[in-house]
Amino acid sequence: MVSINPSLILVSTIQVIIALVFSPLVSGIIRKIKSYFQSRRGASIFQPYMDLLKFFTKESTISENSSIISVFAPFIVFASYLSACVLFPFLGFKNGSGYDLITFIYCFGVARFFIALAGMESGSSFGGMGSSREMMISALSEPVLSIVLFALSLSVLSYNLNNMLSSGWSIPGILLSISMFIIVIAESSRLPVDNPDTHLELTMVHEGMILEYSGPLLGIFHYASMLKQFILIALFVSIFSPNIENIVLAIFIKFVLFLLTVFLIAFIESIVPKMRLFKLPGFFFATGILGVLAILIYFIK
Amino acid sequence: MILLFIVLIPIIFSFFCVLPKQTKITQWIASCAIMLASLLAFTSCFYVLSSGKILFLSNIFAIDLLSVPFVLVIAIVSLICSISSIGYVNRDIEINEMKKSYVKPFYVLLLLFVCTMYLSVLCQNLGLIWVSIEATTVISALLVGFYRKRASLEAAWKYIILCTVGIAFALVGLILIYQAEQISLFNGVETLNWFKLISYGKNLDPNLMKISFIFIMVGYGTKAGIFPMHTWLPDAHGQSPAPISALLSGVLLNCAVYAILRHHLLLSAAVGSGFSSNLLIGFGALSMIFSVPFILTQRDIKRLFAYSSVEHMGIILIGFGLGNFFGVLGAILHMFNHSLGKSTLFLSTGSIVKRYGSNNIARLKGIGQTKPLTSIIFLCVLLAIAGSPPFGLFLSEMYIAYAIFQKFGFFPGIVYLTLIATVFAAFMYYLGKMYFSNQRPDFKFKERIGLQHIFLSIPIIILIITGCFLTPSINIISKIVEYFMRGI
Amino acid sequence: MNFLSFIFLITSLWMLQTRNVTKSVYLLILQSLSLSILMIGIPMISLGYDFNLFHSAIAAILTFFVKVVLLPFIILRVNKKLRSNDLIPMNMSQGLSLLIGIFLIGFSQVLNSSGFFSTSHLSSGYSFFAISSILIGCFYMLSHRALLCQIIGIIVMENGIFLYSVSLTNGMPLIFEFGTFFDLLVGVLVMGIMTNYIHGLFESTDTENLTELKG
Amino acid sequence: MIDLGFIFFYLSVGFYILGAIVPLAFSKNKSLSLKIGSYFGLTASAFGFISGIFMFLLPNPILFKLLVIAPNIELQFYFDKLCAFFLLILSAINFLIMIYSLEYMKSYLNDNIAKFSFFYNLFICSMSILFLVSNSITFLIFWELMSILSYFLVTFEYRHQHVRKAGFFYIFMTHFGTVFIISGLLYWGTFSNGLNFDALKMAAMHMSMFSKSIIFLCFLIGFGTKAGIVPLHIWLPMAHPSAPSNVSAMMSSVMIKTAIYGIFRFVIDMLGVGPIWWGSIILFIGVASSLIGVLYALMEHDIKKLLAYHSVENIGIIFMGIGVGTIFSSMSLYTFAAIAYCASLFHVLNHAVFKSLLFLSAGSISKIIGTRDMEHYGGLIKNMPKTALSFLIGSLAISAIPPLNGFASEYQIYISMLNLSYFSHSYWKLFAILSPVALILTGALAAACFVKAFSVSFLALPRSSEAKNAKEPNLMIIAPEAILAFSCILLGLLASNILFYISKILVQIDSNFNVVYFQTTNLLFFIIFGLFFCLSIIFGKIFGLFEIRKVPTWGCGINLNSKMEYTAASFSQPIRRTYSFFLRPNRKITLNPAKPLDILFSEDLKPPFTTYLYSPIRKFILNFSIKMRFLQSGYVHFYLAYIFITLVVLLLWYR
Repeated sequence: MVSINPSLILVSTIQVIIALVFSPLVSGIIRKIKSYFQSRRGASIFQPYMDLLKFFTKESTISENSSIISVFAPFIVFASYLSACVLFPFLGFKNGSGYDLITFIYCFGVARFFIALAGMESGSSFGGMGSSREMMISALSEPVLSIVLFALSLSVLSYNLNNMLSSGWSIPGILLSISMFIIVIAESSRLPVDNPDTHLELTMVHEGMILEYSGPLLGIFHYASMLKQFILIALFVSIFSPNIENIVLAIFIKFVLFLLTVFLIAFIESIVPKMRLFKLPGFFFATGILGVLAILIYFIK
Repeated sequence: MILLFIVLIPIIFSFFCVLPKQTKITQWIASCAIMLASLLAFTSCFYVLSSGKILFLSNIFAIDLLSVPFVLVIAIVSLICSISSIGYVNRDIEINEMKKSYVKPFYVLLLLFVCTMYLSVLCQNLGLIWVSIEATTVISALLVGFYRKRASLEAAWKYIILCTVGIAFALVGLILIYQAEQISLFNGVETLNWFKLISYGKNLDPNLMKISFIFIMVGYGTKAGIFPMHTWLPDAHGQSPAPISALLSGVLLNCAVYAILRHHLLLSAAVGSGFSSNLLIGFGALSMIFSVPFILTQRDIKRLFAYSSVEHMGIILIGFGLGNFFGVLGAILHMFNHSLGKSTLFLSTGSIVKRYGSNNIARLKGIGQTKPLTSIIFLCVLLAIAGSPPFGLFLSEMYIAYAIFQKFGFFPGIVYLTLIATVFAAFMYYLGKMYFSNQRPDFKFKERIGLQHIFLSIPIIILIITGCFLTPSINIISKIVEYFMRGI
Repeated sequence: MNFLSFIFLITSLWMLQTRNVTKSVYLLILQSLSLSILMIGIPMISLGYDFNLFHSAIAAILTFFVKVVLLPFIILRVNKKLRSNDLIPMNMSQGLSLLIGIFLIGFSQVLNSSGFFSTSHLSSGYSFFAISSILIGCFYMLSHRALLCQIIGIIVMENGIFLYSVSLTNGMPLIFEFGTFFDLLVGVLVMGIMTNYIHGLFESTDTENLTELKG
Repeated sequence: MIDLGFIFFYLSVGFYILGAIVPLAFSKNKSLSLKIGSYFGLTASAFGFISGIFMFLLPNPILFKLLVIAPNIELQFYFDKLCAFFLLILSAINFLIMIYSLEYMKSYLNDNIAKFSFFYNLFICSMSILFLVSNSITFLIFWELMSILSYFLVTFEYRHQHVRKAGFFYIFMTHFGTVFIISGLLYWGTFSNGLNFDALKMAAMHMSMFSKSIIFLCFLIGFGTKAGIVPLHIWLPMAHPSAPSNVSAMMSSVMIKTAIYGIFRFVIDMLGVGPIWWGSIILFIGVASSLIGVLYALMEHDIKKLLAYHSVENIGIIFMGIGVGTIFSSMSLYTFAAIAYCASLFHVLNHAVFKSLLFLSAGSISKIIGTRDMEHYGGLIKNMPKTALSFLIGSLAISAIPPLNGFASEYQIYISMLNLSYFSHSYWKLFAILSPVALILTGALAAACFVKAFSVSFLALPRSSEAKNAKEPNLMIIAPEAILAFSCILLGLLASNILFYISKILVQIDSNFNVVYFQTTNLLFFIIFGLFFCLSIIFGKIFGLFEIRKVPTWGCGINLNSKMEYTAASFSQPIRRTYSFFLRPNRKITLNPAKPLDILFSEDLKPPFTTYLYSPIRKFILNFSIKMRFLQSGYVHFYLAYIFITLVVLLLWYR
């Protein structure tokens, strides 16, 4: 059980607000950087806010084949990402006891379950395809993510995310950081695993599932995926940032690292083509092997 | 005197059987005779059990605690068989398998057969045991070939030839025992009397006794259906009329085992139990192992059960050979349970097979629909024989397994259990084929409840009791076991 | 006595190469006759003063009646009824069977004279003949395929066993002997009846036909 | 209180027996006999439940000697919290299933209902006694009875060939498992005086580790067969679908747990602490079973087979917990061991709840549609919303979605495994850290599987006319499902309290197994998630997000029909291809040159255990047996020679 203390609630609220406010901005920055690499001027970094606003002013439509699950799925997905936000102290608050690694991982599981159900609702092949591929990719990426996180937890002998902050700052941590970075890319539906920009049936995964949505419900989905991306990058940064006593300096370094990661994601997305779906298992396997290697280096000497 | 009457009554009544003209009366006379004999047998067993003494009649007959279970088995099984044979014979006459004039000889032979079997477990003289067991062969051979079809005659021929040759070897064994007796005991009045022999056990020449036991083992082993002398058994069991198969498998094999046991005890007295129990265990294990392949690939249902008899005889021999408390306990229980179960199984199979006109398992489809009542009995007994609770065979098999674990450790025990399980699996496979399958479309009728159903359900009840509620008879059984153990 | 036991052996050996039932039966009669004389003779020689004439004589007379008179009579009758005068089918050639018979005699000599047998009261002067007769009887059943031959083989075996019993123990208990003779008699009777039935159904007395039941 | 527990237990046994026998008397009137059987069963399980509660509340275990059946075989009952726990699960689940059967079995009125009641009630009865007896042979008697009675239940629809085959496989496998259990118990018995459990427990203290290990391996194989661990699981996906759904629910949710009971009773309670490799083997088997089970489940489109494979998976998860606990107790870290054991016991309970829920709803659906093939379902959520909701909750629970009970127990297993990796040394660390990873993978695949199962059967367009016209079943069927679904949620939220009670069981087994505090996050997650969910819903209500227009799905310009939907097979195709190195899919594309549009595509899996393990053994044994038949060649000469040769060989041997 978590001890309900006011400061914890305060920190959680702040975390949620930060995530809610800044996650579209991260998306915007990535797009901006990408357009820079594509030699375009691109939209403003605040364009995602505009997009969301646009979505929320429109009418909601969903497929006529769908049921109540389609209606609730966006909210569930959104709520579960927000829960993940609370369960993970990316601001570096060190007193909470409920910051649990496994629950954190399973928050994504909840969202994934319902988004896949929503994808199957429409009855068209696109949705089904999206769901099917999403579940396959999750079955690949989740173990790899867990290898990384468990390895880190092993290094600090605790599965409390609180204790795992900055735990990746070591030599095997570099290996872990690579695989973690790949997972961040994969989980936030980016190239080379998924392409967030196209609606081409051969490539789409995440977009396929929400193809039949429009208006506010679609907006929620988009918002949720930006939220997820934000959380994952924040997770990555806070784990692999150095442990510094000075809070101001620490937040500053984290901020810089955050921007760096965002830049890296955009950079990689600009130079990497979409990978074939059935190349992914090998890709993730290699990533997982990196994690296992890291564990070996850590503990078997 | 009572012992004499057990033997005499069937003989006397067999004369009465010839007299009446109607077959029905013959049948009832025979049944009454067997019932009377069984009653007498029960009372004598009861006397022996309650007093714990040995019931003698001059130098010839005796019942001691060892023969009690065998006598009981003969009494119960012969009773069931005689009563249910009425139905079989009538049906055989109906479908022209048996001529009406053959009924009288059938019952005369049946009575004589039962009589010789009683004789073989009641005699205290080893020579007379031999004589009566040989007599069972001669009489039952006629019964085995009673249908006078090609196959049944072939079976009967093999049966009589093989058993006579086998028994002849037992005779050699007896000669050697007599020789040993002659050499060591010069009071030479009593000859081949078991009780006398065992009391002078220590003086007997060990070498002679051992060789004699080899001959005895091969000789009576032939009769008991022990591998590799069992070859007559599937033929004879498969071809004889159902009541006769039941008697053969349920009782006759036990009589031979009884003879082996007497010699086993004698040998234990003379040279210690090691030699003979090794032989018993060895032959038991061989029978168990080599009956399994035949069970797995069997197509004829009666032969299947015959091979299962081989297997069970192996189990019983192993149990007796182990010689520790649980082994002997298990073997005695198993002998009793197996006789009841197997004879009922043969009887119920007989009536099913008659309906279908084929022994082939593949043809016996949907017996549950064709003969619902009989097939329930069949099902129960099949499960019992396969060794599943709540029937008695499960307990006795467990006891023997426990004894094996105690004596030989882990590996032989698990092999034993695996063999039993393989047979169980095979039985369930055949059960699935026969019971859980669709009825042939041309077979549409239901059967009414009859006398034979009631009689056939009695052994099932007894088996359930021996499987779940031996409580009242624990003392009796342990008395018998201790009696046997004292001999070893 | 040695001469008689020699006849005993020779007859059984001779039987191995006969392919005629009647001839075998006559040989059997000869063998049984020698047995019945041996049954008195052997105890008389070996027991000396303890010799119980009554006991031995009864056994010998029984042997004579059953084995010389009754059993051959039954077999011959059955044979007559079957009217099968043709040669007995055999599993091997006559010469080979005779050869194996001689080998068996040698084997029984080995058995009889080996240390194990001689130290354990298992042999006497005649046990060699007895053992070889048992073996030959058994082999006779293996080599000759006719039904009647199997009966004859059993009787030869029994003869051997009886000789063995006489040679070792100078005769078994009377009640036992009665029993065995009775059994043998009834047994052969039953076998004869069955031979009749089988011949009626199969129209042949070759055991080759009796191989339907297998597996 | 003691007496009450006993009295209720006897009452329940009595009612089960009545429920078995009385319907036979009314076998002519089928609906009456169904009612009688079910009501007796209902009453019996209610009594069983009450007696279970009484037993659970007892402070100390009680041994109650009833009678001596035969030498060394005593019918005696040992009441402790472990038995009570399993008895409670059995009775509660059976209570609900009996309500369900009252309605469900009406579709079997052409068959012999009285027979069903007979076998079913006796089956439950033998199981409930099984949990209490404390003598090896009596245990084996009831164990075998349970197997055989359930065999008759599995073959209830014996008119189908595949049912008979399944029944045979079931009885075959379970019997061979029993061989090992018997060997273990009897071999153990040779070290003690008597076969009672207390004697065995005493004997275990001074046995050598070697014989203990033999016994342990026996139990592992024996109980593993019943539980359905890989590679002994092959009977499970055959037998469960063949039985009527109430039976398969019972078998899957409770019967295979008797094996878990056996392991807890014999290995953990009585055999005591062993070397580390015991636990490692269990853990490894658990990992393998869960992964392989879930992979095969994903490939299935027969809904009951799918659920059966999930039983394999969940048994694997339970084994993981037991394995970790056993390793911990070998390392003398009893508190951690207790956490792991509690987790697996809790998972036993949870699996019983959600698996019976899933089987019951799958059963009612497949009865309505008339097939177990999911490819014929579709769109059922519109006509059967209640069934759909309960199935959804069941799927969420089995996929370990957080606030539900499946997550609660898996969470404990996760933290035990993580703790194990913290405490183990060198190479074991890698093994220990990879097992939670495997569990994560299992969870992801299970989620994929249930997304498939739920969406293919309940969402989108109906794929058959039966699915289109499906109607919600009546209350008798819905009510048990609803109760089970509700308890899925409740068990998840009350996880810490329930774990606390379960830890009492372990304290009773060994006072070292003392857990002060269980960390659970279900309630926390529920609060946070619920808060956000409610907030977002309120937000949505305020901004009018629920004013939704429904429009036709875009089908690339073609009118969408059910043939264009994603099927179960196509849903799992990417995963099938990903794991093709293990699953060995066999794809076949048949082109018809005459009709270019007539393309037949088929894909099936080569079952590796059957192909490479069981078939060769079977073939070998049968071939050997056929070769052996030459011994019985029919020639009387040969037979004579056998006798002769035996004699000669024996004489030579004697020399």
